[in-house]
Amino acid sequence: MTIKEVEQQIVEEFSIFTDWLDKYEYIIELGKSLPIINEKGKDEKNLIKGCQSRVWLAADYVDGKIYFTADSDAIITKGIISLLVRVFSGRTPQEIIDADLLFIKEIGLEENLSPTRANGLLSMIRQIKFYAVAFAANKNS
Amino acid sequence: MTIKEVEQQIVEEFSIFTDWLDKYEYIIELGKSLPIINEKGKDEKNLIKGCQSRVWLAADYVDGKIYFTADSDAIITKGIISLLVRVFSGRTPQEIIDADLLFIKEIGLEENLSPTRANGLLSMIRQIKFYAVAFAANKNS
Amino acid sequence: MELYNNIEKIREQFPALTQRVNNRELVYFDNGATAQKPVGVINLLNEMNSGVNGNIHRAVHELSARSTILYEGARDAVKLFINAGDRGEIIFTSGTTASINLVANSYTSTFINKGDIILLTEAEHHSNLVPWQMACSRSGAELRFLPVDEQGNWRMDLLDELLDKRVKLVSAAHISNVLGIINPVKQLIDKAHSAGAKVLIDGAQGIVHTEVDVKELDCDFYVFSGHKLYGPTGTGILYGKRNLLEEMVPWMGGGDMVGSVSLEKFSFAELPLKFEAGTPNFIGAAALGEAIKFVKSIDKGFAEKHEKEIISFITRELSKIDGIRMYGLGENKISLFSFNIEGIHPSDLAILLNKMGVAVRSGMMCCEPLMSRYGVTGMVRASLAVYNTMKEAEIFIESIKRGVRMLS
Amino acid sequence: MELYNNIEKIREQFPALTQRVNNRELVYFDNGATAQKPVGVINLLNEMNSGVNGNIHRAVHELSARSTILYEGARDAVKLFINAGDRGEIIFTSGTTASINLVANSYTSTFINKGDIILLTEAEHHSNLVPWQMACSRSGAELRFLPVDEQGNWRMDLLDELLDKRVKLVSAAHISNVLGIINPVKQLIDKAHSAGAKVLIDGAQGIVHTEVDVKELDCDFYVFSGHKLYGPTGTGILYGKRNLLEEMVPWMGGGDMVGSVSLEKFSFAELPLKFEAGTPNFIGAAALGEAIKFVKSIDKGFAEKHEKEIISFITRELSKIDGIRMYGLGENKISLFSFNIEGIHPSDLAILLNKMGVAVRSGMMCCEPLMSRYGVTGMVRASLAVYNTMKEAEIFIESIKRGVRMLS
Ligand SMILES: Cc1ncc(COP(=O)(O)O)c(C=O)c1O
Ligand SMILES: Cc1ncc(COP(=O)(O)O)c(C=O)c1O
Repeated sequence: MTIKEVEQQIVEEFSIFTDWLDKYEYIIELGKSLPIINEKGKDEKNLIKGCQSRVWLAADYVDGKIYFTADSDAIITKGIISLLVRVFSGRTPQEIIDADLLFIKEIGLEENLSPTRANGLLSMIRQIKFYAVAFAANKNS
Repeated sequence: MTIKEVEQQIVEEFSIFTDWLDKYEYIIELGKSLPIINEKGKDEKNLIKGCQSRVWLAADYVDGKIYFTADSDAIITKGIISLLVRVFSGRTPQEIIDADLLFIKEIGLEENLSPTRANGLLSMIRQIKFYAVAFAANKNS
Repeated sequence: MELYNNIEKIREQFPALTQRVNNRELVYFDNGATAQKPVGVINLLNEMNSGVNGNIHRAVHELSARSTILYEGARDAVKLFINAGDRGEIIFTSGTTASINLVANSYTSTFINKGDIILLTEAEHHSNLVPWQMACSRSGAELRFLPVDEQGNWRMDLLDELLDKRVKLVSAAHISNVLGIINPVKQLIDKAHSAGAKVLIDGAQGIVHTEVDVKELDCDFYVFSGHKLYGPTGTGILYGKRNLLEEMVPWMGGGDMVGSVSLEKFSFAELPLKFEAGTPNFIGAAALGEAIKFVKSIDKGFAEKHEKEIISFITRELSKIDGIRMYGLGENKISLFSFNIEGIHPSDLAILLNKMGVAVRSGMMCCEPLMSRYGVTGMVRASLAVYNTMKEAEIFIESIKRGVRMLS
Repeated sequence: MELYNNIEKIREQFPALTQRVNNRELVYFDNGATAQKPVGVINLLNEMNSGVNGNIHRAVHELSARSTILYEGARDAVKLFINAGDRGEIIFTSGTTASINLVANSYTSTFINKGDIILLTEAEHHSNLVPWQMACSRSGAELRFLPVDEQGNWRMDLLDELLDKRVKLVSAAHISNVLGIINPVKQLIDKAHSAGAKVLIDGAQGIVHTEVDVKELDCDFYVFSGHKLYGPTGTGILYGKRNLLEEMVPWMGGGDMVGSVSLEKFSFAELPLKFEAGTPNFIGAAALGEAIKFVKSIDKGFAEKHEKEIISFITRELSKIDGIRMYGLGENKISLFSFNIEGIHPSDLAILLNKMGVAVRSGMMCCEPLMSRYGVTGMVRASLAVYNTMKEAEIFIESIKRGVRMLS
């Protein structure tokens, strides 16, 4: 599946929720699921600090694809992270560079990405894109 | 005449002017009249500095009365000063301390005393009152 | 003047309070961060922005005169409001942070030397901590801290010991923005003065929730922001005792703060202009006068009773919640509540509350050292203002319960 | 977007311009001091003051998010407006004076040492002089001045000589608020850079009357105020090159400018927040974005032609007046006219003009050294904005003639 297709899939999953309550309950469920990063990935160098919640993001580059694992101490943040990892992990750098992430808005979670949400999510997406650019440059050099 | 009476006299003089033009022309005439301070009174120590125009004020205390002489480099300021000197000069400290100066408003020149009019007039009145307080204190001690 | 003693009449003056957020009626409980503004403030801002607008002090035209009168009138209003000695003691700044930085530069450069100590408390806002850290690194002075106990109260028992001869300046919040306790500042000031130290009181919260009389307090400096006192953003006050302000060298240079200027040197203007370099936020400052008018229009007895009722309701209801830990407990509380609930991240709860129309603050609240003191990385804070109602308090409690259910 | 190329359409946006003053239609010619504000600015201020109001950056609730988006959006607007490299280079301050003081402290503390020279011109506003005098008395650096000639033009012939190796920083006005000449800043910047000096451009007037491209200018700092650019009081901008801002130590400490904080020390936040301590004037800053929208909505060709016509009319008519002495003459003039008339005190003339509804500035205009240079204690200044008309220019000229008659 392409990034667009996974995004579309997520949008469909969310389309069954008629109000924010159900939506956030689902996000919270996602956040409660198994950790998406192993303990040694949760070190300082992978930490993205927001004012409010912390986010850890690790990236492995294997056979031209980037594999992300991530975590957060806040459960809603973690739930959203799990969606991002689902979309981005196992992609080539170029796919990631080209992605627009409109699905976050479509499923009605954009408020979590506003610049005031000092939850590290926005920085995390920036970091994901940064990894992609770095690995792409690396490959070309 | 008491201070109040002189003020009343000035208010009457101004009552013949129906618009600002005549009033200011009169003030300008007053400003153009003979100097109301002699040259040696115009030294640094008598200078009251405004942003815009400068005012000199000298005070002599003779037989329980204060005699003011004053000048300004701006003619409208000088015209208004001449009214103030007419009201205040030759008065006892107590008379000056008690004066309220409402006549300036009554004759419609209060705009020249607004705190923004950095013409030294407001500082001059403060200085006149200060002299009165100082001479009064001196007398009592 | 008739005083307001009816919450509906007070609320009517705040257009912000009638808005809906996320399809709910807004419950605005983030007043400690910034307050909403009454129509008196909004209207004056509007009027001035629409034309009663000329740069102050220096021109002889009408608009300049009118702006100046409003600006200087607001200064008089502030002077009366906090009972300062004269208008030269009231300096307009851009906010609490700017006021503190002014003192932390201007006062320390003359009066604080290497080896001197500046005493703060463990509970200060970053704005009353970082400027002093910077001042110390410039001057070679050192910081010392008065601790708070588990409840959040100042350890007054340690004060005598901490206030030794080396302490030259004390700077402390009247009310902490996290703990919400009205601190015993009068006692602090008296003891500090006995020990020969000057005192700055950070009144960012204190000015909103207590009646401040700087003469009675006898503090050397008192600072606050307009935007937390129902006034405009970008306004603030530094009150300082005249004799200290007279001796201090200005922090900023520029237009309006000078006496005379040559290419080589300049002399200062008289107080208060000496500390007001450049075109000030004269429209904002003028409207701060309106904010003070609003505050004075409230029946103090009514406001106090109203606040007490809400405090006791919220305290009681919050303490029923399983696993809750509240910070800042005591008799002298304002309607500000910081807490954590076991197993729940503050930002998760704040996000859900927002979805329910309830605006609260979560995170470190610019008090990272205090967070460390309590071993947490954040808290949830609800901070109320004079216009908040018991009904809103009930919605707040219900919303928390619902949020906790969702997150557990 | 359709651009405005019609003066009436432009004026319609300014409620201030329709007022009467002293029973006359207002002719507002004191724009160099502060400008009137268009409805876009007034409305956004109103909207935010009425409810789109939550403290920025730190809370997760809706009002905070909306305020933050407006605040950060205005930063983007400023970045585009002056063509900065990235948004981290745009620092919100409270005004030009604050921006200059920031650099005069933060830059000099790291980069200017005893024996270094800071080069200014003879024609600087006090706000671009006094902060450097203060910086010199702290650092032991010295000031040096580029003179202006009788006409008010920079003595560029002396520049090479003045720009020796000791000069580390140059600070000069893009356009003097007294002379109204668009200075050859590009040339100055290039020469200063060749000589190894950094350059700050005081754009308080320049931003209003020229199109500023900081990349093309290649200046190291560019500063201006919101209130002269049709925006709110209490707002200002410091543009700085990223590499310099990165190396500079912040001037003010407080909330929002920190990375992390302990009782002992703190780390800085990333640019631009590093230089924005405390709650900024976020409502004002957001509305500055609207002011820029207004400026961009004007057809540049139209504005230029309109300004040229008025300049040539006023110049011609003024020079016919007996005993007039005009300051600041040359090709590259903006619509700003400073002058004296023999035997007439500037404040007398300004008072009479005010009575006739014409608002001008008189006095030293915060440029005392330049007054001394010309041997005067004051001038009269008429400074126009994009909304002023030829008709107003005619009234202005007639009013001067009448005032002169009265005073002669
Ligand atoms: C050239 C120049 N520089 C600096 C300033 C100071 O600007 P502000 O008072 O807005 O800080 C002004 C405004 O008077 C100016 O015209
Ligand atoms: C106790 C305290 N001090 C200082 C500040 C800083 O105020 P401002 O951000 O308005 O400068 C605040 C506001 O958050 C505060 O609550």
